[in-house]
Amino acid sequence: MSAEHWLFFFFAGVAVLGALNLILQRHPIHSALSLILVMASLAVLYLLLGAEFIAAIQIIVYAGAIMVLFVFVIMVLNAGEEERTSLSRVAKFVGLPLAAVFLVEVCYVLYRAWPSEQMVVPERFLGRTEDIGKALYGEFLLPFELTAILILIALVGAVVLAQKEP
Amino acid sequence: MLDFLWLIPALPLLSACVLGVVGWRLSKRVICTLGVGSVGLSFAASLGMAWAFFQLAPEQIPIRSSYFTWLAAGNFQVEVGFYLDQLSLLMVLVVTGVGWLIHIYSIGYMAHEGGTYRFFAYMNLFTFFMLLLVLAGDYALLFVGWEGVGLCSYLLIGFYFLRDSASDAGKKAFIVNRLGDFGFLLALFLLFRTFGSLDFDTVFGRAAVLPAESFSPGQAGVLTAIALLLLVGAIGKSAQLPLYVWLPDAMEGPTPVSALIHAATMVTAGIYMIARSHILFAHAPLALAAVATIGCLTAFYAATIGLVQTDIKKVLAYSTVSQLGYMFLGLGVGAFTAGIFHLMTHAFFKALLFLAAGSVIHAMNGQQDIGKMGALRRKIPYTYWTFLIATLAIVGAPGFSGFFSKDEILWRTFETGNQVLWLLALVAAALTSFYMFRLVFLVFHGQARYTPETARQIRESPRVMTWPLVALAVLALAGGWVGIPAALGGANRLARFLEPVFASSHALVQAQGQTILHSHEWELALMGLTALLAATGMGVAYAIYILNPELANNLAQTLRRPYQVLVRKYYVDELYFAAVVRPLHWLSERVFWQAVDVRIVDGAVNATASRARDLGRWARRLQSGNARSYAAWVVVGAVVILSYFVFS
Amino acid sequence: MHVPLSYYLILSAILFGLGVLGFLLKRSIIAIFMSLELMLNAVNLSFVAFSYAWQQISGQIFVFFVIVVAAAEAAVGLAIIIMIFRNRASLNIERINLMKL
Amino acid sequence: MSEWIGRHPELLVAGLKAGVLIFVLLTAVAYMVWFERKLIAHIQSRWGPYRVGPHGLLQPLADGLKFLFKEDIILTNVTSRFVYLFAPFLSLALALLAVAVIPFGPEEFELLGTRTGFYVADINVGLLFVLAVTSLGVYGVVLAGWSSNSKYPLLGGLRSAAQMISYELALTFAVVGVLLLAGTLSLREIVAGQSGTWAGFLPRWHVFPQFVAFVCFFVAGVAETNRTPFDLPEAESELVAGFHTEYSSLKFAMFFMAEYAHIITTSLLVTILFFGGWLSPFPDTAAWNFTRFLPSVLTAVLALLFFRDAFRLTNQYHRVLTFLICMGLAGLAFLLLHPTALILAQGPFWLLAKTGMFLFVFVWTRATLPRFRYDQLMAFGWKLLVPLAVLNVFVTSFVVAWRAD
Repeated sequence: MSAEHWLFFFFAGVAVLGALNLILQRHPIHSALSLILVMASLAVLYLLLGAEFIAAIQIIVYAGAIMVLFVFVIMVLNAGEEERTSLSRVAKFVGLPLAAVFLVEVCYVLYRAWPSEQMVVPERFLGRTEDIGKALYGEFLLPFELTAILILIALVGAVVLAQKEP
Repeated sequence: MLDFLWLIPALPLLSACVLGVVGWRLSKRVICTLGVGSVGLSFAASLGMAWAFFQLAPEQIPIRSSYFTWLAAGNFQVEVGFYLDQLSLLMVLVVTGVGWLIHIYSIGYMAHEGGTYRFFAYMNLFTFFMLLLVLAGDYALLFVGWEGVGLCSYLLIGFYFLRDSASDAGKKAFIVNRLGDFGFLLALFLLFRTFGSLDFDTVFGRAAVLPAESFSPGQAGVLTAIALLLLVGAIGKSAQLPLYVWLPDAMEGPTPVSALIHAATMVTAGIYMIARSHILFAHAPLALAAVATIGCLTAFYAATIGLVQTDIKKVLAYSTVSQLGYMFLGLGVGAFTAGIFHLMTHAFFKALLFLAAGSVIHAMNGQQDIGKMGALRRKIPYTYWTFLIATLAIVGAPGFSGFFSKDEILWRTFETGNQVLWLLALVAAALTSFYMFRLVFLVFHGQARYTPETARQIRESPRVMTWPLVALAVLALAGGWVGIPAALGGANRLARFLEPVFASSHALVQAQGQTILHSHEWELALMGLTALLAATGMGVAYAIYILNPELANNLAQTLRRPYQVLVRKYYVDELYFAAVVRPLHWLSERVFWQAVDVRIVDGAVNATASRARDLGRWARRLQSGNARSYAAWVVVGAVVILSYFVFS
Repeated sequence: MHVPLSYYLILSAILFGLGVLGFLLKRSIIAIFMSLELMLNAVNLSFVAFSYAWQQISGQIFVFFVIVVAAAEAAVGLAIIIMIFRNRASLNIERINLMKL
Repeated sequence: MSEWIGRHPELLVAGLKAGVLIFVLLTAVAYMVWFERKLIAHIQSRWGPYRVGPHGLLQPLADGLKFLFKEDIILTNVTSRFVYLFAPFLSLALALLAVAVIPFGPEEFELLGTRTGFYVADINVGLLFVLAVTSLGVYGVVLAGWSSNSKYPLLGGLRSAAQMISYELALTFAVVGVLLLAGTLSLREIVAGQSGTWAGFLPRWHVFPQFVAFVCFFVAGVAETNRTPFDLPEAESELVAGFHTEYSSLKFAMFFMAEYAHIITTSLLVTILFFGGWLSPFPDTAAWNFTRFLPSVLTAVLALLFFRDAFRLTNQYHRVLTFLICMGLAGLAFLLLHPTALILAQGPFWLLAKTGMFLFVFVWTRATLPRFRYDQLMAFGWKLLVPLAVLNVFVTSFVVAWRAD
């Protein structure tokens, strides 16, 4: 067991536990916190995978902005514990088993497609910031601009939606 | 010059489109100018064509001008192309010329009617289709014109569509024509199947080389079948027995319409078509005989009905039917030239008759019952004299146009040894003169049978109406002089003009028919006989309707039964109603509607609908509106797709 | 001794499955929205893993785009949620099964 | 375990450095409070704390003890007990975490057989790391305010959430300007990039070309730390104590320390980004060589001051204490004359000196400026700072592009 194994298994476990907690917790805030936990541990895994910029972005944007919005909304709406209604039998009796099946299938496919010979060597960093910057402003320039426009639209949309009716 | 052949039909079509689309916002003056001017121009164009045509050397005729390919399906090819030979040239001249006069007349006649733009749009459209019909270079295009004139006739018969009788008559004409067109279509199919084309040249070229088929129905071949089917079409269009019933009712339309369509041009389309396919008929003696027989019977039959009709236009309608019968007779005995000759003259005098009658009706403001007329001679002199000339022409008074054409038909009938037909036609001629003069006397002579205040309103029609009458009168008088037979020292120019077209068939028919006593003396004698009979008919009419008018009623009393039969037109309409219409009604209502439509068709549709509704009722549960359920369905789909990829 | 790549992928699969479970199980719209984000994150992880596997930057670019789009989505989605709460006074998705108010 | 650590000495070193740093930082935080109180007192022509120890130098210890012994009130009707307890830890942890990547000096030295330098972690996206951690900083405040289940904290939390997110934008945009010049995200390289001088005397610090960015960054930093004039989340006159109204004793202390740690971090960042970090303001030439002795000289001067106090003060304990401090400082001054120490001390000395200057500015503003109104705050952030920063980014990028070719 090398340090990487420790790190991977520790943060993978944290991520999975956080995700489970997200589902099990009945209060939105707790779910949000556990999701933030998942994101943080994912950021560490990104670092292990050599994607330091993505890791930073993950924290700054996801944990630092998006989730703050979530928490903010939860606070504004003062959302309490969710009530345990079960009006959708389909979700319970069809969805859940099939979701499990789905999970198994995906794992099977992935394991078949990626035998455990392929190792992750932390020294091979490729997600250096300048590489990503070059790619973004070179090859992916158009999508980048488009996402900018998308953001603008979303901004306007959010403002229009959330403003109080005059 | 002849390159602009297309101009002739194009002009009326153009003005028809203009009038039809924007006519409602044009002033009456513009409408009339457009409607009449277009036909006039196309008449001028056809005159120019004729002039150019006469310059041509015989081997350049006929002229074929193909414009574009209309249909191309496999080896079935239809060229939109025109075919100008002597026959079609004659038809074009008649159609445009007479049509033009009638258009002019219509200006006055329709002056006080509404919807002038509709009227002229239809009339121009009709002219276009008629010209298309006579200029067509193959059967397909001819059929287009054929159907087009049928459509226009329907539209114009039902011109006063607020009158039920008018619209019914329009429908009747349309439906009865369908029966004939059905035969025509079958003929076309058969033609294509036999000759692989509908083009005149191809068809006639291939038909000419075939041997003439035998007379006996047993061995009659495909040509006979084709000819007979064509005959069915002609019967429908030209109102022969047994499909003549629509024509009398067609008199519901405005009188110029009756003159143009139901006297001069459209109803002669059948004759033209038979004449056009003379080669086929010449090769099918049986069909030819059928043509002759039907024509003769129709001539006689319609004449008898004409005897007792009291509606001025109905009388003329029946006389039209009977005259068409004469033309059929002429064609049937192989005297195609004679048939066409009579077609031409008939176009002149019958159009004149109708127009004059129209002018009478116009003067009597709408009154059509000859029983309520009389002594109009002084009041409307133009009308009277023109009507008289036309009458003389139709009864075949010597020197008048009808005389030559009718006598040629009769003579050729006799000559080709169809004595029975000849006799029948002769009697019909006598009857014709009787009912025509009955008409003249009842309308213009004797004492007035209308109230004085009506009398005061009676006026001669305006010039725009009377001048066409005069022009047509001249034609009715002199139109026949182009065909003065050799027997009278004439040089039958028309016959020689048309000879190139019909030469082959004439020869063929001559070869078949045994010609007895072929001499001018006999011809002259027969002419005298017909003239004598015509005079007799006139005399009888004079005796009955002028000398002692009550005699008519006494006759009607004494011969009540046959009189009734004639008045009721042999109960043919009733017969058709009982034999055709009623069963059809029953079939449609009980079987097709209540059984087939309601049970099967609607049943199937409703069943589909209700199955769909049940399905929807079941599938509605998916759309519970519960997002979690939707998510579950999404998962289901994902699992299915993924499993497909995993296990395949 | 390094960590096999497939571990990362399977981890992302597990996270994705958990996200699906959350989507199916949670009642509060916000929680469902969060499970959605969880799925996105799982996908991101696999993206990064693949981009590592093939030593190609584009995978991380995609993650970048996913994050950006997720931000936009969160903005609009939360605005919608606020609207819903205003009109329904409830965040329970099962109480919001009518498409009209 | 132990032999595993033996195989990985770098972990031990990192742990060691982290411990030292945290100790230093917490001490600094404690004495930051003392500094603030003293300074404000003098600005308001008061004495400030002077009872506990000479010049009240022991006041921080007293405060710490006081916090420890205060009753630790744990509310029972909190919205979420876990969050309520978790929030203060979070904010303090994050505040301390940000310092981990701050380099204090250029030199490297051997420690337990591993080469290392004046930093806990030198990651080449250090700046991003700092930004990430600060962006997480908002959670502590928000969660605390929300979980207290009370009006004022909730309002405070909402306010601070909005405020921090808004000003984080300006902060980041201001940093972008520097990034364009430095072309790297590693703090060490950013500092190294500022070495040298313009025209022989003016140091190549980013503050000169990036003055606008510096202003934006500093103002936004002040706002990020919820200090006056941006201290609406804890506006005493409106919200009692804002988001930490319902916290007492040690948990309150955590928020308190977190805030001051934030202040220090921000000052450090400003120094590193705009003021050349550990670089000496004097040109690196023989003529200015004597400036290398400034650390020890200043320490000696300080020692002399304390020496004088040792006689002026009346309280016996204070005299003794002051004398001891004077001795210690004098020893330090002599130690700094040792060649190695001389070299090693340069970086930290200058860095801390500049940072101290900014700490002074922090306190100064608090002592002078009034508080914003909420709408003014938002308008200022969105309508002035952000556009200014963006404009700066535009101009800078144009200039950089123009200089590139």
